[in-house]
Amino acid sequence: MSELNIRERQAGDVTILDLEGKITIGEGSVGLRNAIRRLMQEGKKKILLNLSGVGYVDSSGIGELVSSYTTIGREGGQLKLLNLTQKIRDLLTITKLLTVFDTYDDEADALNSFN
Amino acid sequence: MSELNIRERQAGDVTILDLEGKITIGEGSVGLRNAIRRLMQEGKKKILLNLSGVGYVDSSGIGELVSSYTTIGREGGQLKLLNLTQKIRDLLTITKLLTVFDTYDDEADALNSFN
Amino acid sequence: MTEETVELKLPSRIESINEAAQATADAARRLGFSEDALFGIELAVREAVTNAVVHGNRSDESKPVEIGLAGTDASLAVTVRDQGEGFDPGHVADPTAEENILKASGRGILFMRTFMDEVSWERPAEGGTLVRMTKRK
Amino acid sequence: MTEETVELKLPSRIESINEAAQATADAARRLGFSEDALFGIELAVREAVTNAVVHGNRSDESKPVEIGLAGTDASLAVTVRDQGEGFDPGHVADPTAEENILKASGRGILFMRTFMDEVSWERPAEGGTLVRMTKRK
Ligand SMILES: Nc1ncnc2c1ncn2[C@@H]1O[C@H](COP(=O)(O)OP(=O)(O)O)[C@@H](O)[C@H]1O
Ligand SMILES: Nc1ncnc2c1ncn2[C@@H]1O[C@H](COP(=O)(O)OP(=O)(O)O)[C@@H](O)[C@H]1O
Repeated sequence: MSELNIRERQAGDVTILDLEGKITIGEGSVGLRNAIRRLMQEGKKKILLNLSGVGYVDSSGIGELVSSYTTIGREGGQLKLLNLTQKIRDLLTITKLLTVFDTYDDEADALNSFN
Repeated sequence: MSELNIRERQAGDVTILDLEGKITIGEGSVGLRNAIRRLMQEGKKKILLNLSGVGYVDSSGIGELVSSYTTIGREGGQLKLLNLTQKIRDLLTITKLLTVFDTYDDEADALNSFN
Repeated sequence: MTEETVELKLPSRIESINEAAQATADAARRLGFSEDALFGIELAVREAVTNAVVHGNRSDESKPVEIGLAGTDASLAVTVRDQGEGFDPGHVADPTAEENILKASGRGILFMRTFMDEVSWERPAEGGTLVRMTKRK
Repeated sequence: MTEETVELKLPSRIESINEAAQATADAARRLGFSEDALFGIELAVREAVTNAVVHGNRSDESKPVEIGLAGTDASLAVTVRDQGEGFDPGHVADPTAEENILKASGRGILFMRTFMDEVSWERPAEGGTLVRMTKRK
């Protein structure tokens, strides 16, 4: 059982990653980084992270979300967040990142927001 | 939530107590003792203890089973045990009590054994 | 190098037995003991703490029971200390003897010895009883 | 009188962070902290142990990280000790400042300060860094 399980779905040109587990230092953060890197290589630049199944995030995990966001932006893509748990929302608020990310509670709304 | 929940059922002249929880020193052991005492007062002397829901027993709990057995026997009644978990069976084996008690894995068999 | 110690200082009352049992189960689980071994370790600690509360400190809540857990990758060592008058473990009745089999008590030490690899009792200079138990993986 | 202490001595590697986090969550739960408080306490310990492993001991597995938990009915006190060269917590960049907001790191101390009631750093005579954190109920 790995710390972070990642399932990939495609909705038009948007790639949805359903994350389940922990985004913490080590396996969890590295798993997310590798997944994003792979999508970049495949030219998939519109990415929606579904965080509903993420029970735990530490500062390394928050850092990984930020890195993903800046990496994708640099390549002309977009990263958005879906279904923040209350805990993740709290951590993004504390770090003043909540307004940096585009966040959604509804998948259809999130998908429509990509251009 | 109490440590030991006891539900009472009647099958002919046999009273079945479905036990759920722990029979350990304090609440659990005392709960069993009180239930048996009450049945004695009501003249219910054929008692089947269903232990399938008992997750934990300590030496006080084993002692309480023995006390129940001897008290009921002294009053001319019978106490039998139904659905021992593996752990309880182990503890009765270690204490050489397994052959003292009449034990059953089938409720109908157990009920038929009362005379 | 992984080492873990847990020390509890609890009042001599029945609830403390559950607290000690929970801390023990948590520690044994973290150390990677099987669920089967866990059951036995927890039971041995329950019995030792029960004896410390009931026989050692005679349920005098002002007297503490001190529990120590020391875990390594290979074993868990448990100590339970009370402030009672002590006893001679060599002269405890055998609960499996014919004449004792229907007694309501006297099976705690049997369980401690059954489920742990080593069990011993000391009478430390400062008084009371100190039980030491070890379970190897 | 209920007192509980847990001490862990763990090698400086990533897996030790999970071990320390689990021991902390177990202890805080036994002490009766709310699930909400538990999340914050566990996070603060994760961050402190991460720093001890990564910045303090620079992932040299031969150097231990020592974690102490001391719980009472009213509070949990945590210490995390490494053998590193130390740092000046007064001169750590503010991760919420405009110029740092998109950095990949630098948020651990912020989380420790947010979720614990008290956080302080010491440079003990014997070397290394000692972090002390307290959470009251
Ligand atoms: N810590 C202790 N202090 C004093 N006496 C003890 C202690 N532990 C055990 N004993 C004595 O040993 C006896 C047997 O203990 P045990 O096998 O646990 O059964 P039980 O506690 O049911 O009597 C007790 O009845 C008591 O007399
Ligand atoms: N135990 C420690 N030993 C040495 N330096 C430390 C220690 N803890 C923190 N630091 C320093 O403080 C900085 C900020 O730490 P922190 O806020 O946890 O973020 P991060 O660990 O992501 O850099 C670290 O980059 C490091 O330079």
